[in-house]
Amino acid sequence: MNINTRQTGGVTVLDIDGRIIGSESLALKNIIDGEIDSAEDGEVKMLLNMKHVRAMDSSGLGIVIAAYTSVQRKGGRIALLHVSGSINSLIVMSKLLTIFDRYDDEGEAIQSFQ
Amino acid sequence: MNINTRQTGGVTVLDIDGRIIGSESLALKNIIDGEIDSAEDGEVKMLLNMKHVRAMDSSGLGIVIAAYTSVQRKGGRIALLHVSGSINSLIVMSKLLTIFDRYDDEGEAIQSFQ
Amino acid sequence: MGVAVFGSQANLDSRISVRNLQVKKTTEHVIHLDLPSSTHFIYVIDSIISEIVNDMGFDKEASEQINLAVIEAAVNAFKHGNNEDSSKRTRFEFILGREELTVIVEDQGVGFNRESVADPLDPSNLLKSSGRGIFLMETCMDSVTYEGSGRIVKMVKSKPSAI
Amino acid sequence: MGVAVFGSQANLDSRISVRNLQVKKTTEHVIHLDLPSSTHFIYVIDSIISEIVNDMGFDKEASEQINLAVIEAAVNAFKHGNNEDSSKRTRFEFILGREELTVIVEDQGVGFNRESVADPLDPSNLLKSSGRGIFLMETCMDSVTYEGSGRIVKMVKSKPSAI
Ligand SMILES: Nc1ncnc2c1ncn2[C@@H]1O[C@H](COP(=O)(O)OP(=O)(O)O)[C@@H](O)[C@H]1O
Ligand SMILES: Nc1ncnc2c1ncn2[C@@H]1O[C@H](COP(=O)(O)OP(=O)(O)O)[C@@H](O)[C@H]1O
Repeated sequence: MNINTRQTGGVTVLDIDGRIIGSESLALKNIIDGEIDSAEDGEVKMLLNMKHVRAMDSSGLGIVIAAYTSVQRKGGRIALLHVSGSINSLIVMSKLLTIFDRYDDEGEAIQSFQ
Repeated sequence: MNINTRQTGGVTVLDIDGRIIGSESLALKNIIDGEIDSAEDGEVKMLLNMKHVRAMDSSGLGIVIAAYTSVQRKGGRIALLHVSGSINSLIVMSKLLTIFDRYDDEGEAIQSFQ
Repeated sequence: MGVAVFGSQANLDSRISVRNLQVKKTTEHVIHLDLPSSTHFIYVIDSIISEIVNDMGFDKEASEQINLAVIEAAVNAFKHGNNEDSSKRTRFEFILGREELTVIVEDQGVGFNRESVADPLDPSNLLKSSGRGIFLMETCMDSVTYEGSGRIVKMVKSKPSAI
Repeated sequence: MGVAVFGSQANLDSRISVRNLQVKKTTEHVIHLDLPSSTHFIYVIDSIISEIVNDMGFDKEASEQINLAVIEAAVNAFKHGNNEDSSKRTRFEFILGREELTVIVEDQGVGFNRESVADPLDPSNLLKSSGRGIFLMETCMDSVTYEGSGRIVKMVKSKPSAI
């Protein structure tokens, strides 16, 4: 898995490339935790770009959920961009459709944080 | 493996896509044999386009050699187009570099049959 | 679609019995794999199961479901069964039948009781970061059964053409 | 290139001994696979060995060489050892060492004598359509040895960094 981190309109965008599976997911967890820890209270604005995520398992989903709950606690917001077929199914099966804000357009997603 | 057969300037071009490996090679052998059998004596003109061949093993190479010797016997000519890294190595290791006519340009290859 | 080709119910029936005959004649192909118990080796499982479902002709959706279920079972065997102790082995058996794929995953742990695993869809568990693996396996496969006190899980998925 | 970084012979030596220590500490990871003996299943071998060499960090050229050698060994076991009888099994053992990859392929046949295999580079054999498999295995790997009267072939390739 490759993760590229960039700032757009005050939002931290993580472009994730590869599989969020097994031990590979740890890299994502570490980067998300680092971003949350270093942000001021109430200021976490994070967009996970899943466009190039080929597969995700329940531990990968667990990392996204843990990020969501940490951000809830600290104040701020996390959203998902370009959630594709099999990852969408995973979210649907897990009954988490209403939990995550999902976007298919990056501009719109960034706007939603303003 | 997918094989597309087309006629260009009187030459039968086989565009091979995939791996010429193990039992998959049989499809190539059948098509080559069919082409040779149905051609008039002295008239076999065949160009094997290897551009999209990802891998080849010794049985795949054996099929190409058998095609070469059948064509020699029947009269005509067989040439190779776009022989890439690992397949070139296979030909070099097997000391068959001087046996096969190889081209990197389709127009030039077709011309050579005229 | 097959019905149109065969035309009458009588013909359809004869097609079915021919197919059943073929099932009896064909040997199932079995592939064994065994690995050190480390989630590092999930890539081996991922690649072999992807190739097998492709070879068997499962469609994209079924392939993704099988892939997910097998990875979940492997991670459970590595983590919960064998405590990520890479000197312990995890065994995989892939049975490529004409009508269905069976995958058996066996670890060297002490097992567990499926009944005592909490329901991840219960509202109080919905935001937990773990506990969805078995539920996903059961959702993605046609059947999931445990043997050997929970050390062995057996999962079956039928080909759409066989349903 | 390593020499420039470490500067002096003394440092180079200490690096080597540290590395040897690490070798002793690290458990080799062993992956077992066993398959019905049909060249149809070459795709399984192809995919697993590709992923292993990628994981071990072999470069493109070495990866292609290992891939070719393992496929040749598999085809020989399936065809010559087990006569493509898919009820006979072919066993693969992949030993992922820190410094090298070892691949062992074992069939259930009667074996053969390596010495009696003709040289495919002999001018009289150059245009034969077969007989290059073992030669290619020996060219692509650092060592190829036969055991069990020829039923077992063991191939080793070192990582470039280890040479
Ligand atoms: N192979 C196994 N050996 C022992 N315990 C297991 C095994 N598989 C699952 N379990 C138990 O079942 C629980 C639920 O597993 P699962 O639904 O996959 O979620 P998770 O792995 O995220 O906890 C695990 O936490 C573990 O206690
Ligand atoms: N595993 C094996 N069991 C029995 N015979 C073998 C085995 N591997 C190789 N051989 C013998 O060695 C010969 C040369 O093998 P090889 O160099 O791979 O070329 P090819 O497979 O094209 O004949 C084979 O034809 C066969 O007689």
